[in-house]
Amino acid sequence: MSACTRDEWMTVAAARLLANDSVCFVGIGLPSAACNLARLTHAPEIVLIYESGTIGTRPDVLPLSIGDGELAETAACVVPLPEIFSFYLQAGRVDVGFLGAAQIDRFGNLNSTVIGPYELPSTRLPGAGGAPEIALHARQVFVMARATPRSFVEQLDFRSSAGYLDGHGARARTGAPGGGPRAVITDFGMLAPHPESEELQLVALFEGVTVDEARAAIGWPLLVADRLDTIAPPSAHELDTLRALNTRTREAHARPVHIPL
Amino acid sequence: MSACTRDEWMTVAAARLLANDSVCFVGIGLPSAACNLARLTHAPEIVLIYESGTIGTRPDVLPLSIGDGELAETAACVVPLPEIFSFYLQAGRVDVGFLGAAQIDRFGNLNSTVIGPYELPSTRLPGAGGAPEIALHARQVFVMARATPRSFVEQLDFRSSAGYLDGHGARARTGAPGGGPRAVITDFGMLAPHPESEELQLVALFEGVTVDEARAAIGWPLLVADRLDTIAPPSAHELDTLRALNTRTREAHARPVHIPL
Amino acid sequence: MSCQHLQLAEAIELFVHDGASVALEGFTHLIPFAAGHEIIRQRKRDLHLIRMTPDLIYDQLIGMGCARILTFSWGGNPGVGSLHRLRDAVEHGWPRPLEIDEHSHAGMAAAFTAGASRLPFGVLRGYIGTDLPAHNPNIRRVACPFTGEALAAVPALNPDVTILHAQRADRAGNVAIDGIVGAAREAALAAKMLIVTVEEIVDALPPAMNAIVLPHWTVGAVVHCRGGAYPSYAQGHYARDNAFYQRWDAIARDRQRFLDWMDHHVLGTRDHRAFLASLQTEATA
Amino acid sequence: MSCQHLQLAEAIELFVHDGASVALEGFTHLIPFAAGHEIIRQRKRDLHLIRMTPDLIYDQLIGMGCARILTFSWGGNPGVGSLHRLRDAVEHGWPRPLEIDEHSHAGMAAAFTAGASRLPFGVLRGYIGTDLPAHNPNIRRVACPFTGEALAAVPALNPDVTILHAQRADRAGNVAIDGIVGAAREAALAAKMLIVTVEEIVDALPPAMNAIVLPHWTVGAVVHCRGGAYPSYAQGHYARDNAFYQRWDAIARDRQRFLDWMDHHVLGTRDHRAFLASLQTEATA
Repeated sequence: MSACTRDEWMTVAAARLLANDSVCFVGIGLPSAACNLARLTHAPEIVLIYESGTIGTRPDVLPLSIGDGELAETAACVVPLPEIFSFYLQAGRVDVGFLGAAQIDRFGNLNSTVIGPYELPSTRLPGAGGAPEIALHARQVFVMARATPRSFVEQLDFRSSAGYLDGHGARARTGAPGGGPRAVITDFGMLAPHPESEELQLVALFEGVTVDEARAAIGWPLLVADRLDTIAPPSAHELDTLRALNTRTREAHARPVHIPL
Repeated sequence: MSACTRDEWMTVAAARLLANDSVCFVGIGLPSAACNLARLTHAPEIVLIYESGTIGTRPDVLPLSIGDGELAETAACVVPLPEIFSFYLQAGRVDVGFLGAAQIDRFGNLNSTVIGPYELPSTRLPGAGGAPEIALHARQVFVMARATPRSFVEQLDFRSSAGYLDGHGARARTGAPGGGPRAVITDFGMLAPHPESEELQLVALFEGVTVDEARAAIGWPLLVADRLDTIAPPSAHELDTLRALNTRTREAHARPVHIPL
Repeated sequence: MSCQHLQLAEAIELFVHDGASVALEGFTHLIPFAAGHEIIRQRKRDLHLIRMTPDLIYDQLIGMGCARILTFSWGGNPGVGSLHRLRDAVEHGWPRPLEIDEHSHAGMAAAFTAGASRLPFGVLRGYIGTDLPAHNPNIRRVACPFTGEALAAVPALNPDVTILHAQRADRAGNVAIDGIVGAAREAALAAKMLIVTVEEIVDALPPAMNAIVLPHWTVGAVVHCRGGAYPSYAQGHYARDNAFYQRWDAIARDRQRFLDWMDHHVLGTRDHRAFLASLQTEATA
Repeated sequence: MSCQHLQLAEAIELFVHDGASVALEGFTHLIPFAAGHEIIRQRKRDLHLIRMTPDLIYDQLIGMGCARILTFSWGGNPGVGSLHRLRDAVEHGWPRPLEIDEHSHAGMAAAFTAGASRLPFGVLRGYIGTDLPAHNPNIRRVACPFTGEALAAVPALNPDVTILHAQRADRAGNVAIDGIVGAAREAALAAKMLIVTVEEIVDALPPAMNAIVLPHWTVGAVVHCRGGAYPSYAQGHYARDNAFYQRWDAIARDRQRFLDWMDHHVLGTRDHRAFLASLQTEATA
């Protein structure tokens, strides 16, 4: 295996979490790469849903936007977006929802709305989009985020979507149907909620990464699980498949587009 | 013009009420014949919706059921039934709704549910189907019913759909969006609501029919409007078109169906 | 959930239990007659039958004593008249009393849509000025939290089992439906278990894009059953047998004639193919 | 309502008034850029802009000072990053303050669906555990009248004008859409006035059956406008210009560069054809 980037390792680590019979609600970026990598390796039958309304899509190249034509052309079907959110997500038909965020706290709550006060933010972020209800309804949520103390924070500026709220069963007491953030895949390894407190703790490290490196990247005092696993580097097959996918994607998106004059 | 039946005359009288730019919610039987006759004569652009989800349908022969394949094949589009009731009917997009009923009272309220008490009826009728909301939302409702004192009654056994309730603005006070039963086409002529009391009164008679014949057919003391119109018999063109439609329909439905063995 | 390919008898045996709520949907088009007959053959009891337009197949299920409750909005023989077995059950409790949960089409459509969305209730501007709410505790009011307007509310319908008939499925169990769908899609997605009988099973469905497809992972079982909607129809495969609907009026009018007919054509036949053959024989006799 | 065939400038002039609520929908696909540019050329003001995913065209409308309020659920440059003009309006009130009515996708989808159904509110199981309801009085609770469960409610969205781009219309004004639709159909049917720009006008639409069609009598005006979604895309006609979306990041980052660009390419061009030509010239320069 050649040396891989941390993004590649994160993508591979996330892909490995996906089962062949999973129904995944996919976001753009690393989650989309992870889901399609899973589909192209160990999970050929995985069902990918993008919120644009494309169900069971099998893109040959990664989409740049959530609504690329490639997603529609390779989908089992394309339905209006309100049906995606009511008949599929809210109906409890999604096994895995992928989310990212600008900020995440120790209970897996996410902020993608504002930095600073809501009414007069220092940074207005794009907003929650599909996240609040993905976080609510997916059987499990996987968060993918590169870790820095500015993004893994003690206190969110705004809670855009719910993780475990204040932990200790607070989420379940709201009646939230889904299981919440079961895994946070970062660029050093993985966090997962403690079974009782529901605080995110370190459960796995990329091979060769130290606990100290992980702690330095997290803005709260990071706890380490009783059992700490090691995440093996990408296999040659995983890495070849991912890189071929990324190469196809770059080539496809580099093709000049004809202005429709 | 050759002699016509009362059913034919009713159909023609109803068809004449329909404008070329109307959107009609059509029921099976006489309303379906009337709407398609209008389309084949003076209203070629009339939009016909059947509750099965067929929009802008232009059947060559009359459907026997509300969901005949002919309706789908000749439709501008076919949508799921919930959309017909929410995005079209409830949204106020229907100009004319056609209804029939087992019983109608002097305020145009309709019963298609039971004869006798609801819990132990002497006759269980098919039920309201689409009628309660057609009656509520269509800009105007046309009722087509052959009149007898058993069907045009002093007191309904059950109110399946609302006409003018107790009259004198009672319907409008409920917030019902549509205009209610603007015309009741019977086999002797037409009733319409009095502008203030909203009681159905005789407004037009088929040519040659007497007020006494009308009164005998109605189970309440029928009032006669200040202005009483005459409904001319079907023209040769109307009758030829209707009969050709009915002939095509009979022939089509008489074709033996192959059991799909 | 993963989709299984089963024989019809297996699917009914596995998934339709006595006392279950069962929706056989399809609006005039694609009514799953074969599946209904199999339910009768297996003598299921105490079913809560759900269907916007109880058709001949529900008349048969009711007349054979399979049903305890009926949720519906229009119970007639389309284009012909009454469903005599339904009437007999309501008017005379024969062969057993039938509880009624009666709605309008718009109300049932809202209830199925709420069910497919896993919301506890559906909202409509409906039932105003009608006597239905007074006789059905499942029709209530809800106030708009913005305008204060009172609207009608109905509880979501989530059948234990929904059964549809469709034109085709692929080997993975993706189901494609063409033509009139009624509330079939909503009833399918509202169900805890979905069984679909299909005219044909193909290697690959026709290009879909915006067509109506039930993804394989929403489908519990697919059953290959040619002619499974007859005497209803399957767009592109065979036409509705209107003459049968007319003949049914006389058959169902009389209890004994009904029982004899069911005995001969349904209980006396092994499967849907044999049922169709028995009608064929009768037609050519 | 009867559908008119108009030029784009006429349609905007006739139907988009200062202060109106306007939804330009299309989800990544079929975004009506040409119509948005025409609104900018006509210097409309105080608009209530509505859109699930404010895209570059809303960044431009906001940066040019056309908007007073924005109803939205995700305001970014898809696959690239921020909408800098939207940020500048929210963070610094430039060129004017922008009021925000912020939802989740599911909330806006429910609001458009309620609007299309002419219900006053939409219901969803949503927003639980988020700070959005605390900052938006348009997110309330409603209790299920059967189970007592508290659910989220949002007021219906009924834009004064919805503008879509689609592949084709026929001469009567029936509009056919292929591919990803997002909430375009619901936004269209929720509108008081619907304008659709199309790639082509044909004598007869392709066979529809269960395809997505907006019937002509739901359409107020049809405008023939080739390339009207560029730099978004029209499935079957042209691809999304991802490079333009990436270039936009640098253009929109700087107020003056943004103004210069708008001046040159939008205000300085007569119509969409001229806009496209100005980009073409730049590309080949």
